[in-house]
Amino acid sequence: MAKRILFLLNRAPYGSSYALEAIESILVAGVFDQEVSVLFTGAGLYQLLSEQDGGAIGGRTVGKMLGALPEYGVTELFACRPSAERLGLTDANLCLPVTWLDYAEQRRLIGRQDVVTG
Amino acid sequence: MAKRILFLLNRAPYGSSYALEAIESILVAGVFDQEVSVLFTGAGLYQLLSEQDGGAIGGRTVGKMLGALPEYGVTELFACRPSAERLGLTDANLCLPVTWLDYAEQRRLIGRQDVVTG
Amino acid sequence: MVISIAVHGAPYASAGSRTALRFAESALRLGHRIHRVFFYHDGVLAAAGQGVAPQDEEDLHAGWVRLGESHGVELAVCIANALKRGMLDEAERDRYEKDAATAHPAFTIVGLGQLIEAMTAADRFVTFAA
Amino acid sequence: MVISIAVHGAPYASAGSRTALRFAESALRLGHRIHRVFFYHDGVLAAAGQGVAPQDEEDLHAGWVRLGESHGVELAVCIANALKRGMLDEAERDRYEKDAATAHPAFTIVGLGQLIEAMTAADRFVTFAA
Amino acid sequence: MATLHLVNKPAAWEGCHPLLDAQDAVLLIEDGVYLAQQALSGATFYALEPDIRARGLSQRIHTNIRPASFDDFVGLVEGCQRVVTWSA
Amino acid sequence: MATLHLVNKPAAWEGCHPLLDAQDAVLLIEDGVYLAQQALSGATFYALEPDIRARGLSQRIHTNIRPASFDDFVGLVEGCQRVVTWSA
Repeated sequence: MAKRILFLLNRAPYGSSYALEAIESILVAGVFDQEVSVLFTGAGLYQLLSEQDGGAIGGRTVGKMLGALPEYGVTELFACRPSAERLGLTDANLCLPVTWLDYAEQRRLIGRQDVVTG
Repeated sequence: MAKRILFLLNRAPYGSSYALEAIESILVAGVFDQEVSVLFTGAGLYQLLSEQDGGAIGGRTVGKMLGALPEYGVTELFACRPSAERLGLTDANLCLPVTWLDYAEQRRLIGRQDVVTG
Repeated sequence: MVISIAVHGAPYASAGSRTALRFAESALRLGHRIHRVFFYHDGVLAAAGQGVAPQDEEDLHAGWVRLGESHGVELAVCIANALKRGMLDEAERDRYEKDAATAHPAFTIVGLGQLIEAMTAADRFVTFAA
Repeated sequence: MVISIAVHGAPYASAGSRTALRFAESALRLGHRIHRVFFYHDGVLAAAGQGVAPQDEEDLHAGWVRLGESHGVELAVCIANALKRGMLDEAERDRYEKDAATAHPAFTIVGLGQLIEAMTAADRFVTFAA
Repeated sequence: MATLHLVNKPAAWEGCHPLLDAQDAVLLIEDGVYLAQQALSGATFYALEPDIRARGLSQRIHTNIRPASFDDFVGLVEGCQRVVTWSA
Repeated sequence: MATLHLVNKPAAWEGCHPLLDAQDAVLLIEDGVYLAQQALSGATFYALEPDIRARGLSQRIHTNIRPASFDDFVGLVEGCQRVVTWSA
């Protein structure tokens, strides 16, 4: 029985390994045939910025890892529109296409889930 | 040659062990006969709240540890007045007497130091 | 109710590991079942078997070991997060030719599939953040 | 210039340990002297000798060991913070009758007095926060 | 109750607040209990009692926020459909 | 330069900003470099270049903030009287 699992990503990508490790768990959730979706919000939107280069600080590139999500069957990528406006980010700045949600839509997204985690 | 060392404490006391461990280092600095002062600012002011009871969550009481500072020769205790106003704290809420500083006074305090750390 | 728990923060640096332990103890006392506690990110450091807790503070590691040994709760440590932080059981110690196992044997080192299984097999999944 | 450095954050959970290492390498290259690197709070976890770094990420622990062994930089780990987090050298392993030393021998486990001495003996003291 | 929100530090409130549904509950834990010094709106609010006592906040909790024990915490988890954890 | 301030995350700016002296320098490092997307005032501002590049911010840095290498970082430490580290 597949569960609806939402990963809520609200951390910037390189200040800690949280983002990178969270993405590793999302890839596995995709492999395990769950109904996975991802919501980028707050500083988590910075994970989607294009032209990242983790090699500049000796690590992997978070944006590139996110690019693998569709191959793993994770195609429901949502992002918080009010957060993007606050941070001055638009589709043109991002390395992946996302579906923008306002707060009411995010509330409905959460209301459909069996599990929400980070 | 004694150095002027300022400890800048800006973290709440129980969400992590940072406050407790920082205080341990301040006590040692006092023993080593340095010119030590402490500045509580932001959420660090919560370290001074009276009626703390670390035992409620299985640990030591940060306010009580701070009470030992004078015995260790650390008597220069300063606190950020604008932070206190923002948090709704006054002398009556605190377990230790502190000298309140506005921003200009804090800038001068920093300007007198050889070392500032947290 | 069947509950799975994720612990993301290190003992000491985060209050989350202690909060999670207290929550798990209450849940068991109230008759619920803990399917698995999954330690992720710095949470894996709860397994550190060589730690010496300060005398005037609760020994959190010992609390987790007790939960595992006395109540049969599965304490699962993410292998990828554990290896890079130096948490090894005997099998990983041998595989990587290190001197010592550092994780207490009450904890089992597992793959990320067990995190997803922890979600699907439980009625509630509760994450304790760093 | 003589510099002392404090590292407060864990490898992985904090970027500070890597920033501190790069800063120290630059300072040495520019002809400055590093009096001591003092690992405090979760910073002590940089000493973890059993860690296995991911293949596609820099091995930060190895970088610190290299700084200590090739450049003679003192890598000092706070004993109180280390013990509770399971970082032990051979002496502490014996004292507390644990199975294994977990700190790499390039790191020395010291008292807090060495933190204060690191401040007084250097021209600059730079703290890398978690 | 639809969703139980866990808030473990004041900075996490910013992300949590806009996503509250009127049927939701919020449990303030750890440093999140500092938020309980003010009136909060948008859901039903609880604050973890041991965390309140440790921090010396017992006399400072706003009347619209209910103290909760760990047993209450378990009850809230049982009574909700999912748990969302907020951290900064 | 009197004091060099290190800012390693956006939330640390709130504590740092009111204590800046006009003769001070601020070096934004790690997640602190996200702050460099806007004009900042009160001191001379630098941002650590490898941290900018890692995060994909090279084209987004405000013109009043100068990129700094690790060698520049060492030079800033040498040129100041003390270093103050801000974290949230």
